[in-house]
Amino acid sequence: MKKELNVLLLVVLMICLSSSMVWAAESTAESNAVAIDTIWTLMAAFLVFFMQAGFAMVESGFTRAKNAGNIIMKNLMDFSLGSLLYWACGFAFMYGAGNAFIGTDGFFLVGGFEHLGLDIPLAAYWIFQAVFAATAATIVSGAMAERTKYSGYIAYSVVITGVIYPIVGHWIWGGGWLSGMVDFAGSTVVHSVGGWAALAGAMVLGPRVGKYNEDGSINAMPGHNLLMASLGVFILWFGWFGFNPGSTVAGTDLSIASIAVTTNLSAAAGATLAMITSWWKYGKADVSMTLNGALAGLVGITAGTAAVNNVGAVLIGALSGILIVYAVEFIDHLHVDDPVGAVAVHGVCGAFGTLMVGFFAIDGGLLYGGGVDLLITQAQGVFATFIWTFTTAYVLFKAIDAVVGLRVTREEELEGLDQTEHGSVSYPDFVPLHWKSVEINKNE
Amino acid sequence: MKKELNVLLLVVLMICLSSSMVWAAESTAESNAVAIDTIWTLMAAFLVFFMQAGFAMVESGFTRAKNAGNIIMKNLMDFSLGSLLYWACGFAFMYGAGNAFIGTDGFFLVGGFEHLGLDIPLAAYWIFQAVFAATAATIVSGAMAERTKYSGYIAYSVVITGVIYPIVGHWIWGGGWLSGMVDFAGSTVVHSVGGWAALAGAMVLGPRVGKYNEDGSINAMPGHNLLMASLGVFILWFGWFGFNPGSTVAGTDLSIASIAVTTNLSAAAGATLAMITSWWKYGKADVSMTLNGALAGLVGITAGTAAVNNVGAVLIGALSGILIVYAVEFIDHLHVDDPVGAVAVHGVCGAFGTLMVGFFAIDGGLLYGGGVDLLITQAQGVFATFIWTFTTAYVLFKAIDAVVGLRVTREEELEGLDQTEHGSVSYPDFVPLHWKSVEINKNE
Amino acid sequence: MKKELNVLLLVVLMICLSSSMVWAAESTAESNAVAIDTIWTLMAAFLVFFMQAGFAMVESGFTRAKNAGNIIMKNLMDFSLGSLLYWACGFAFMYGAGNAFIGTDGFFLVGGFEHLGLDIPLAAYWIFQAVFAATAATIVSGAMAERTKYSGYIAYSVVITGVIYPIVGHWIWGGGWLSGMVDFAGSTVVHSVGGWAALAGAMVLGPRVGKYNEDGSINAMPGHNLLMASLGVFILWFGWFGFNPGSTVAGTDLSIASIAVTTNLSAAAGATLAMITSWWKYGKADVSMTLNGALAGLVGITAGTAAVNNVGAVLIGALSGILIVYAVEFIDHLHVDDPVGAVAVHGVCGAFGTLMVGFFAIDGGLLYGGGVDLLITQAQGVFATFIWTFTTAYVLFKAIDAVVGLRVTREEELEGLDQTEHGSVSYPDFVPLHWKSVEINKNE
Amino acid sequence: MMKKVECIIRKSKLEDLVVEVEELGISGLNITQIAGYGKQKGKQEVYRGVEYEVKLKEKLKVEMVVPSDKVDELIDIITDTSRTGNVGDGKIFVYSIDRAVRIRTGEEGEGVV
Amino acid sequence: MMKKVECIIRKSKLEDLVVEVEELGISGLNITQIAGYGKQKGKQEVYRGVEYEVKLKEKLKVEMVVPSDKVDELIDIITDTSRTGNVGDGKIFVYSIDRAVRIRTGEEGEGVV
Amino acid sequence: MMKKVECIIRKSKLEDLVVEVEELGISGLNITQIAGYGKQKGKQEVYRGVEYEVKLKEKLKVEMVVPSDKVDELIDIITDTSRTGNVGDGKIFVYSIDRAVRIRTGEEGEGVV
Ligand SMILES: Nc1ncnc2c1ncn2[C@@H]1O[C@H](COP(=O)(O)OP(=O)(O)O)[C@@H](O)[C@H]1O
Ligand SMILES: Nc1ncnc2c1ncn2[C@@H]1O[C@H](COP(=O)(O)OP(=O)(O)O)[C@@H](O)[C@H]1O
Ligand SMILES: Nc1ncnc2c1ncn2[C@@H]1O[C@H](COP(=O)(O)OP(=O)(O)O)[C@@H](O)[C@H]1O
Repeated sequence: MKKELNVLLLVVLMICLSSSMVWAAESTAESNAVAIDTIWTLMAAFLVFFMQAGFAMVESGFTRAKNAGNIIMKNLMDFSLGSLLYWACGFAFMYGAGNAFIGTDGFFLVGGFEHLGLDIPLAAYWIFQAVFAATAATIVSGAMAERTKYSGYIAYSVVITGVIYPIVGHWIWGGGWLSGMVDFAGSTVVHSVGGWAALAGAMVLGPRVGKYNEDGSINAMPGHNLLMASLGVFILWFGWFGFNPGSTVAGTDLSIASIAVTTNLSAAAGATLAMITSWWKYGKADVSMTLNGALAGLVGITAGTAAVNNVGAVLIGALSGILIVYAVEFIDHLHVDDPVGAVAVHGVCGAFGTLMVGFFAIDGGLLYGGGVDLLITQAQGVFATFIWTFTTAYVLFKAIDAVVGLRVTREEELEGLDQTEHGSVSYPDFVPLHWKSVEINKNE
Repeated sequence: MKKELNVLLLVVLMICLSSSMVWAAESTAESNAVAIDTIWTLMAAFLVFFMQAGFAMVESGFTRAKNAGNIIMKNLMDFSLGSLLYWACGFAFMYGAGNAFIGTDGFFLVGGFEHLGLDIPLAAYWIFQAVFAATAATIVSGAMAERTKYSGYIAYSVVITGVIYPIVGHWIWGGGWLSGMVDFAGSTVVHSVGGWAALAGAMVLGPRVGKYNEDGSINAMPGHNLLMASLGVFILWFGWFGFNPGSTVAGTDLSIASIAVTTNLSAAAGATLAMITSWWKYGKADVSMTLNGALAGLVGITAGTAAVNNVGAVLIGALSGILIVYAVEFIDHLHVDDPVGAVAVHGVCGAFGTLMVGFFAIDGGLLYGGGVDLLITQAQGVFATFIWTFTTAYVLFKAIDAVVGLRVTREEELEGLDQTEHGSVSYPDFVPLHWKSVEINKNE
Repeated sequence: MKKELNVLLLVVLMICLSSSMVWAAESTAESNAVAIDTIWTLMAAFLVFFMQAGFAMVESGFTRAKNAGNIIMKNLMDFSLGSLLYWACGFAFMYGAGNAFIGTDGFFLVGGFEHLGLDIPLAAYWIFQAVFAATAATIVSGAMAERTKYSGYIAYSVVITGVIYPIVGHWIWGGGWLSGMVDFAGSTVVHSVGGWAALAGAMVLGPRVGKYNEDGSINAMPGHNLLMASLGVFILWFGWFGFNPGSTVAGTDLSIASIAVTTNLSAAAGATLAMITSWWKYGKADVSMTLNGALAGLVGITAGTAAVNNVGAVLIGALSGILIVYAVEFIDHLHVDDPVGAVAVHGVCGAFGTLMVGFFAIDGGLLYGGGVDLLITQAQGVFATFIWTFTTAYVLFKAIDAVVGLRVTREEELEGLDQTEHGSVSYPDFVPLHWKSVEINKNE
Repeated sequence: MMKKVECIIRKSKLEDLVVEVEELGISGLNITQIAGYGKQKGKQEVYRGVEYEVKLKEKLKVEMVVPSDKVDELIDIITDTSRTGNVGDGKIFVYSIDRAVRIRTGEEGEGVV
Repeated sequence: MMKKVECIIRKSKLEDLVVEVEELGISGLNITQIAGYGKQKGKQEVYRGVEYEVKLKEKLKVEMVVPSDKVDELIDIITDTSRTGNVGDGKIFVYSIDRAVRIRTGEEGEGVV
Repeated sequence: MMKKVECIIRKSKLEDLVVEVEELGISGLNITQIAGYGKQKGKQEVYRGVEYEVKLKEKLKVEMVVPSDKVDELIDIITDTSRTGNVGDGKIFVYSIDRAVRIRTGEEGEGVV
């Protein structure tokens, strides 16, 4: 009864409202193909949404107990404000009709998107893109953890999802001036943008109190819950099966299967090689590096997941897994304090993975006789994205710092942001103390 | 080999057993459409199942460490006993042929369900409905947390999934006397039923020891793990993408895309506005209120998710997000002790969202020139559901209290239900003490 | 632009590369059916992948805080190394053309797999099989928790996914000599293999320090985080909806719906009966046993999920739920120290469930007048799998013990593997101490 | 002269104790979580079919430094508020203190507490 | 003769204190997490709309057993490093010790610390 | 007269100690988790490529109030059961107690412990 009524009501609604939608009362091969593409895109979007939980767990697991609630709030707002902003203007900037630099039409999803040539409903395409936008924003949260003023962070989050990310997206995916590069699911568009914004944020903020000593030596600040961090990594890996294979936005495109496989192999190789590298370098197989290694493999393959074969995927993953260990150390030695390794994972491995497409793409890759053209295109895109994102984010963070303030006070930081920014603690029944992380070796 | 054999074997089985199933050896557009609808319904059901994990995490995260195991047990049994009961009789009461009040045929799924006019297998429809039924039951667990006798709770759980919920379901979704109202995915059928039963339960039980002082002032009892609570909220949001879009029980119905979008926008607006409201009221952006805000947005949009447009969804979510802050406080000031805010989130926002359809429905809503008819129908349904659920649940809890006892002793409550009801503690390696929640200000 | 370019590029790629793939520019009923089967198989594979997170949470939740990071590493490597190994040789041994004992063709997925008669892309089939292989490996991790040398474990993990599991898989699913038995989704192939290897591992390793007293009495070593364990169980249950219904590798096979229902009913019955049994035996409803009971029901139904009806499923689940309580105790009384109950859940209930198909199969089951033929075939498969797995695993563990060493020293074990094997602790902000698990009653 | 009065009490008795103690005019104290071992019989618990006795009980140690003349009164208050009459109620120990200093001001002596 | 110097300090002061104390030649100490209750006003916190005052503050108790002649100096160091001037800085208490033994060697007396 | 014997021991030594102590007829004790800092070299640990030394070691503080005449014997038992011979074994400190009260009964003196 009710269902039928609703369906009827909806049919009417759909016909009135939807512009870009194929609809048929009677099932045909065409209508079925559209339905298949739609449910595929939606399921993939749901999986990518779930990555928000993964990010929240990884970031809070890799930081201290006294800031867990603050991480939650930042991630939740990245997605909540991000969804609203991406609806209001982000999607228009990215996919609206416009010029080679920016889209200028389609705010609030009102306007024509025929040029996208979608078979699936615009709503399905939008939600898939919206969860991507929120991912880029969330990446930054980890690098700025444990010392950022909540209000300042909110200001940043609004701008990246509403403006910075959509513009890069327009360049590469929205028909802009970098459309020639191969960045299938966003090693550059999503991850590098997040990673470079994270770099700018961590630089403007400065390191956490007690992270670097006067003599330049580094103190470790172990994350408070590796089990949660590992759960986060599993959730992210799970979500990546929406991120990469879903980027076909078509379930009838059977390459989704091989994309799933290259994604998985690269992640597996990334985790394995990061584990081995840390074992070799530090004498023990490091848990948090191995977790980062899996993410490195995932980020690395994201650009070329549909363009490389299995061997290429394993190699890209393996190299990303090795790279991440050195990149995390390198950034730390620059005294850029990135508690969760976001710059290394998303920025460095994202750029690396995008470049690797120039080598490993079956069609056009250097190693497959395709010459250096693709490689140059890729490098150009990587470079342009870096310049754009780092510059705008840096300016943005400086501006926020000047206006509302970007960093909490030293006392607030020592007390913990949960208490000072949100008025509550995340684990009131337990007594968190950083015995393991108390550094008694300064000045000695 | 084995697969083929199995498939063959299954074909035979299917032909013998299934009554309501379309089957074709050769693929046709029709058979494909049925397959698409089936996999959509199943994937949605799996997502909704996963919400059980979300509820368990939210509820235990928002309560104290000494009762975490008890919450797990209640949620696990809500779903396990619920599945068995809904198979035995719940589904028959809800969707079986019968009268305007109750279904009377189809116990143990034996009997005719042709009147449902399903194209998908009955089994697919059943499992989708079963996970909904369990959701209604689980909502109550949170409101009754930290003081309910386990055996008493089990008794309640059996009755709500087996009888109370199916009857409301029959009225609104099963062809009963409230079929006219628009409650697409169950703001009323599922959430309000859970919320009002929770209200009855919390009232009959009385508040936790130490919650309210003699002078009427209120003590805070902070939840023991906000990180787990936030994970729970992310899982619930993820699961809601099965809950709402899945309620088409058809993947070929392309409105699933716009439903996913309204669901997401409302949740985003709910979280954002609850965050802002708490910031404004308490001076700090409250973590647990913001988490509740996301849920409020989700519950609020559930009735109208297929009937409103994006602007409507954002408004419903935003209003729900504001409402939740006041509703939680209001219920607390009534001295109804609801540790997780279940009554406010599911009861109040469920009812509110259902009413809002009367305003925001594109077709029939007051704001779109549809007059007050729909609004009145909605109000009628909200009211009838409240009366029925609150009354039956209240009587039920009183009866349980008289027969097996509903509440543990004061000593058991202080010791924690994990210890006294289940003989083990959830975190033996840590030493939970409620320093933060110890209230030393009584009588001073 | 970019998407279209990619799609074009991919079409070309697909045509060149894929052997077993149906591809069509124009949608037809056949091409749609293939797409439906592909997305179903992939989504199911993703769900099964997510079970890795479930295993990690269950196993670490049921063990002590000082070993949580080690569990994470083992599970992550089971999947990462497992994926690579299964790509290199496991899949070839299992599904490659060969003899009744082992496949001998198709290493690195290179070679002909036409004999599988797949309609979906080989890549989709491979990833579904790969996540199964990793599951078998991961099961063992729990039984060997808290005392195994990391390097020794890695050595084992490589061999089981690369050789031991694929060979059993070949026998039963790959066209080998046990093809006649009904093991739809792997009660025997996956779970018993994992369970019996776990048994061999736990036996070779010996019990944890302090587990059994000189007088033969047993000490309890409670798991450190029941909330995480319960989350793990919910994730596993969720993943099982990919495991069982996904094993059709066809979304157009509508039996997926009834498979989902039998899976769910059995799990529900398993949890319920384990809860009741523990209540009856110990006077209180035991949390960890109930969690194990849900898993027991899931493992038990896996063989017969497509062959039994709902009543059969409920009975198999209920019996598995009762059995698990006794099996856990029995194994403990043999002084085989299995911290998480992996042998009981996966080994015993896997074998039990496989045998039950001989009774409950609608087609061929003893109780449905099918005689004892099927039962005998099932028993034969159960027995052969036990002999093969237990023997090879036992020899393997002994060999590893001799070469690299299988067990850490007593001091390392007391200190915790996180510290000694990985150089970090999982909860540095909290102070884990085993007050509850300190046993002061020895010698008294 | 000052004394440290240290008492081991049940967790559930803390709130009452603090309220009463404050009325006596003792404005500060310290609480430590401890595991106590005593005559109190551990509860027989069951974990996965294995019975075990938990002999260590979670208790609280409350320390109060007070002028000597308040000790008697304080002991009365503690025994009054913390007694249930069952084994496991806890103990009170009194120690002598040589010096007491308030860090904030550097002042010493009875004024400190 | 030896004394036990016990001080209650803010969590954030631990590192400085340990570094200074070591320079004095005191090579060992013990740290315990405690909940302190004192004049320090609890922060007004809000949880889900309910205001509540957290009267118990997390503090650290640091215990050092030292030869009597070092006590004065040690007290100076503690007050110096741990003072912020705000209520809640904490206290120092000094106790007499009868005996001290090093478990590793069994030796007794001042050499132990 | 009664004494408090307080010992700092390694976590792994607790069980043995309690068993032995009980044989001596001492029926109660308290255990506190502490972070010890001493001569014991911290293990060099590595977290994400950063080497760091953990100077604070998790130790247990065990407190037993006993009649004076049992102190010597008790010290022997502690050193016996808790010695490994490596740096970090811990210390024993003995204090005088002025009074001891059993909360349950209100009784005072040696019968209390
Ligand atoms: N000799 C002792 N020294 C220090 N603490 C003790 C001693 N005896 C008992 N306690 C503490 O007092 C608590 C209660 O003691 P117990 O003997 O169980 O009961 P009661 O105090 O009622 O006689 C113990 O849990 C322990 O913390
Ligand atoms: N009488 C006391 N006995 C034991 N500890 C005390 C006493 N008074 C205060 N303390 C401890 O000292 C801490 C600081 O005391 P407080 O009165 O808040 O500030 P201040 O020391 O600056 O005067 C308290 O949190 C408590 O731990
Ligand atoms: N002066 C001291 N005062 C209080 N506790 C001490 C002192 N010196 C050492 N300790 C405690 O004893 C423990 C062991 O001391 P350490 O010097 O490392 O080895 P050892 O006791 O074998 O000489 C330390 O971790 C600390 O807890």
